[in-house]
Amino acid sequence: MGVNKTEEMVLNIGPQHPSTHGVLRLKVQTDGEIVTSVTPVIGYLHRCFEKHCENITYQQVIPFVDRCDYIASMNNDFGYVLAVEKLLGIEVPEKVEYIRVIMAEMNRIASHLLALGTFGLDVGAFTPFLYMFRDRERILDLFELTCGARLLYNYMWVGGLSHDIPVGFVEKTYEFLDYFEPQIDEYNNILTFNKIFIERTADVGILPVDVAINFGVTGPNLRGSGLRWDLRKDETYSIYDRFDFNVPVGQGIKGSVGDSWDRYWVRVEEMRECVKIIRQALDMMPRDGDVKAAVPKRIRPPQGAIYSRSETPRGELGFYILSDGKPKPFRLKMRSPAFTALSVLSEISQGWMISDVLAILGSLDIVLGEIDR
Amino acid sequence: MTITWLIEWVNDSWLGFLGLPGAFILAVIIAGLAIFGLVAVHAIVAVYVERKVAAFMQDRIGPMGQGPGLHAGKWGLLQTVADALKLLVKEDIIPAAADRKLFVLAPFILFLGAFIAFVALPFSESLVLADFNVGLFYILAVSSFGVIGLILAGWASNNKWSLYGAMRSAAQIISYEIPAAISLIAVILLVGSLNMQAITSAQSGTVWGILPNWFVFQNPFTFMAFFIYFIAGIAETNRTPFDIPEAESELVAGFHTEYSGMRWAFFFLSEYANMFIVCGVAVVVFLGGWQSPIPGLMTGRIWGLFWFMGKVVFLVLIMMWIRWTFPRLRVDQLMNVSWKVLLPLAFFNLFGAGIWSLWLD
Amino acid sequence: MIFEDIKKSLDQQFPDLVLVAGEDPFHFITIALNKWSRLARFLHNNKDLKFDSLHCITGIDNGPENCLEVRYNLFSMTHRHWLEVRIELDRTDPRLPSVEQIWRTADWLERETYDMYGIIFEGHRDLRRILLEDDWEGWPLRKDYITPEFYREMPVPKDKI
Amino acid sequence: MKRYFYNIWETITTLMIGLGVTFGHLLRIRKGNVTLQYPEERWPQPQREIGFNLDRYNVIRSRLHVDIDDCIGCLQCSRACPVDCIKIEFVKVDKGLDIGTTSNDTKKRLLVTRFDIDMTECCFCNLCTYPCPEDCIYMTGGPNSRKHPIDYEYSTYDRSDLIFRFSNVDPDQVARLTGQNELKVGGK
Repeated sequence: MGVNKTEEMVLNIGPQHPSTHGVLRLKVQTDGEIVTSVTPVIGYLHRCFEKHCENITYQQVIPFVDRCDYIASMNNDFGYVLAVEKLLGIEVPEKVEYIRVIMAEMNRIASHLLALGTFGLDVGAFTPFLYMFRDRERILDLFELTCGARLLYNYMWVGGLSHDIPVGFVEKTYEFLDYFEPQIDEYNNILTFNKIFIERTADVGILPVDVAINFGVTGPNLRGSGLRWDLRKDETYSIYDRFDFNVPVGQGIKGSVGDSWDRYWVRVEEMRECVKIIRQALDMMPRDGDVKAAVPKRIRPPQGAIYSRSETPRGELGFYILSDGKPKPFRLKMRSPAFTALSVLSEISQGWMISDVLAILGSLDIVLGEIDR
Repeated sequence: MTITWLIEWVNDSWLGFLGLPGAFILAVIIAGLAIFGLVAVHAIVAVYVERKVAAFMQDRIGPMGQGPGLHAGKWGLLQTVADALKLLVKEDIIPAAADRKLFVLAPFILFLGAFIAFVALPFSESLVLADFNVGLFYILAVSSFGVIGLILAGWASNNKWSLYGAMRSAAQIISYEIPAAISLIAVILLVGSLNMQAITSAQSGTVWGILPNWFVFQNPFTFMAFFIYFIAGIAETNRTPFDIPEAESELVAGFHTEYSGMRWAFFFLSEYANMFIVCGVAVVVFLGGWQSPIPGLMTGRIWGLFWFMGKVVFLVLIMMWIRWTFPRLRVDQLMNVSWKVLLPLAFFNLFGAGIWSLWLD
Repeated sequence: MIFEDIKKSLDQQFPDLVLVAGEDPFHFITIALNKWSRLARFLHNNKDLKFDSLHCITGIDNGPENCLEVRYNLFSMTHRHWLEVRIELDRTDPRLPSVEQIWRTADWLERETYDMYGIIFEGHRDLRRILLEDDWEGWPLRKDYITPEFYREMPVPKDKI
Repeated sequence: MKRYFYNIWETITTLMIGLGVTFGHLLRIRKGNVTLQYPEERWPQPQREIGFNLDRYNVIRSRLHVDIDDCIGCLQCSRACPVDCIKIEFVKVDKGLDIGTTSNDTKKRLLVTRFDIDMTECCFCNLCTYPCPEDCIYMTGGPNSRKHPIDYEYSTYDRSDLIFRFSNVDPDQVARLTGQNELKVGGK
C-alpha cells in the first residue's frame, strides 16, 4: 500500500474561497484527497493596528480594538479597557461592571452563534446557519438599541461606558433569553446530533491537551480538548466571581476528547452558561448609577508596562501595554487568541481529507481581522 | 402516443409528401422539442419552488416582488424567468487555459444524458415516446452517460477544484449506480419485465385491502428497495447530502467552477432534468406510475398524466426538503454508505424479494 | 509560586543570570541575552516552575537611540504563576536564540516580531515575514521607520481632504 | 454487527428529527418569517417586532451633521477623531466685532471657514460628538431626529459627494470681518 502514491498537488485554498472565514490562504499539499501538509498564509487583512495605536490616544484605540475581532467587539473592548484601567488603577462603578458583563456575555452568544453557524456551513448544512443568524440578529438589535451600532460598538470606555442602557433594555433582554433558550435545543436537533454532522466532525482533527497548551491555544478550543480552564473562573476579572456558572469541557461524547465535535459542543454548552450569567447579572444589577462617573478626563497612565488578559469567545485576549506617561501608548501589543488557534491548524490537519481541513478550520473558529490585525 | 404513432400521424397529415424518412425526422424533432419544453418548464418551476421551499424552511420568504416593473412578478413568480433571461444574455467566458473544444462540449453531453432518458418515461397510459421492452435498462444506461460530461467539464476547465469535483462525481455516480440498479432488480424480478408500461400495469388494484397495489406497499422488500433507490438517486443527482462534486464550501463549485452564462445554465438544467428522471423512475417502479392512488377513481389519460406528474413533484419536493436540512458527507463516507450499507441491503433485498415471489407462487 | 520564590530558584540554578528584577508595576526579570536558550528550557521543564504556556512575545523599540527589547510573558497552567522575561538587544544586529522548539506557539509569535522589528531568532526553522509581504522593506514597528511613498509602484494612499 | 445496525438506526432517527425541524419551519413561515422587504418596509418598524422605536434609542450611528451656526471652532471634535476625518480651519475675528452667538448663548470668537467631514473615512465611533461644548456635531436621526431627520439610504453615486462641507462662510466675508487674510489653520 505504501508505494501506491500519486503525484502530490498543491491546492491553494483562498484567499478567496467560500469557507476561509475571511481572507486566509491555505497552501495545502494533497495526495489525492488526502492532505499531507497545510501552510496557512496570513496577512491579507493586515491593517497596522499596533503601529496605529502608537499614534492615537488611549480612548481612540477603542474603535480600532473593535475592528480586530469584529465578531465579538464587546469582548475585545472589555479586554482593552480592563488593561488600561489596571494601568491607570481606577475602579469603575458597580453598575458599569454589570452592564459590561451583560454586554460581553451577549456578544459571546452572538459570536458563538456565528461560529457554530459557519461551522455548519463548512460541512454543508445551510439551514442551521440561517437559524443562528436569525437569533444573532436579535442580539445585534439589542446592541443597536443600546449604543446605536450593530457590529463595531465603541461602547465600553476606559472607566465607564459611552451610555447608560436605554429604557426597556432589561425587559427586552429577558424576553430574548426566554426566546433563545429553547432555540438551542432546536440547533441540537437539526445540527448537533445529526448523524451526518457527527460523522463529519467526531474523531476529526483531534487536538490533544498538551499540544493545545504548547501551541498556546485557549478558550473553547482548549476546553474542547478537555481542560477545565476559563479565565472567568480561574483568574477572575471584573465581577465574574459573583455569578454561578459552569465551565463546559469536551468529554468525547461522540468521538475522542478534543475532536472537532467537542469544540463545537463546548460552544453550544457555553451559550447556555452565558444565558445563566446574563440572567443573574440582570437580576443583580443596580438600577441606577452614573455610568460615566469614573471616566477620566484625560487618560495619561503612569510609566510602566502591563500584560492583561481576558476571556473572549475565541480564547484569551492579551494586551501588552507599555506606557511612557504620555497620552498615547508607547507600545501596544495585542495577543490574539485566533492567531495561536490558527497556528495549530497545520499540526492537527495532516493526514485528513480536504473536506476535513475545512471542517477543522471551522471548528477552530478563527476571525481573520484578529489574526492579521 | 408513442413515437411510431407520431410518425404515422405526420405521414397521414398534409405533410405526407415528405415520405417516411421525412416524417420520422419531423416526428423526432417534435418529440425532442416537447421534451425540451418539459425539461425547461420543469427546471424553471422547480427552481422557483426550491427557492421558496428553502426560504420557508429557513424563516425567509424567498424571491418576492409586489408589482409590475422591475420586480419579478407577484410573489416572485417570474424570478426564475428573469434569471434564465439574465443567463442567456450573460457574457460567455472560456478560460484561456481551458481545453476549448471539450469545455464547450461538456455541458451538452451532460444535458444529453438527462435528455434522452425522457424517451422511455411513461407519462400516462398512452403517453410514452418509445415503449421499448428494455425501458428501465435503457434509462439506467443513459442516465449514467452524463457522468462523462461531468468529467469532461472538470478536466477541460483546467482548474484544480473542477478536477476534484469531476473525479469525485465519477467515483460517486459509478458507486451509486449499483445499489440503485440492484434495488430496481428486486421489482423487475416480481414483474418479470423491463418494460416501463408493464411495470406500471403490474401495480394496478389494491393490496392489504385499502392501499393501492404499488410496489412500495406490496411487500416489505420492495418497500425497502424504494428507499435504497431513492437515496442512491439523490446521490446520482449530486444533491445534498451527497453533493460532494460541487461541495460549495470545499470545492467552490466543483466541476462547474469555471462555467458561466448559458453553459452554466445547462448544468443547472441537467441537474433538474436528472432529478425528474430519478423521481420519474421511482414513481414508475415503486409508486404505480400514472395509476391513481385510489384505485378506480379518477383514471384516464389526462388523470394519468396528472397522477404521474403529481407523484414526481412530490418526490422532487422531498429531495428539496432533504437538501435543505442535512450537512454534506465526506467523500470516503459517501463511498462507505454506498458500498457498506446500501449495497448489502440491496442484495439482501433482492434475495428477500426472490424468496417472497417464490413463496407467493 | 510567588515571584520571590521563582527568582530564588532561578538564582540557584543560574547565578548572575538576572540583571534586573523589578516591578513595573508587575514583576519582571531582565536577563542577559546569552542565557536565554538555557533558561527557557529550564523554565519549561523544571517541575516546580513548569511554565508550560508562553503567552505573548512583545517586541519593543525604545527609540532610535536606545535598544530593542523582547519581552516574554510566561504562564504556568499547573502552578498558575506568571513571569515576565525581558531581553535587551543591540539595535544594529538584533539576534537572540529562538524558543520555537520549546513552546511551539513561539513559532508564529517570533515570526511576527521578526516581521515588525527585524529581530532575528536564531534557530527558528521557518523565519519568514508573516503579516507583511515577503518583499516588504524595512521594519514597520521600529520608531525610525519611514512609510514608503510607493509599494511595487503603487502609491501609498494619503489623506484626501 | 450490532454497532453497524445501531449506526443505521441512529442515522435514520437523527435525520428524521432534523427533517421534522425544517418541516415545522416550513409550516410556520407566516409567524417565523424574519425577512424585511427593504424598499417596501424600512428598518425601524416597531409593529413588526423588528427593531425598536426610535424614541427608545440612546444614540444612533449614522451620518454626522454639524449645525454650523453653533460651531465655535474649538477643534474638540477634530482632536477626538481617531481617523482624522474632520478638517477645520478658522479665522480669528477682531475683538470688537460681533459674529453672533450660539444657541447656548456662547459668544463666537472664531469664524469657521472650513468644516469638512469625509464620511468615506468616518468609522462611526461617535467619539467626536461627546466633547462638543455646544452639542452642534451629532449623528442624524434617532434621538437627534428633531434636529435633523435620518438619512435612511445615505448613499450617493459619487464618492466625492460623501465629503460634507458644512462651512457657509464666503471669502469676502472673511476679508470684511478680519480685514486681513491671516488664516490660522486648525485640525491635527
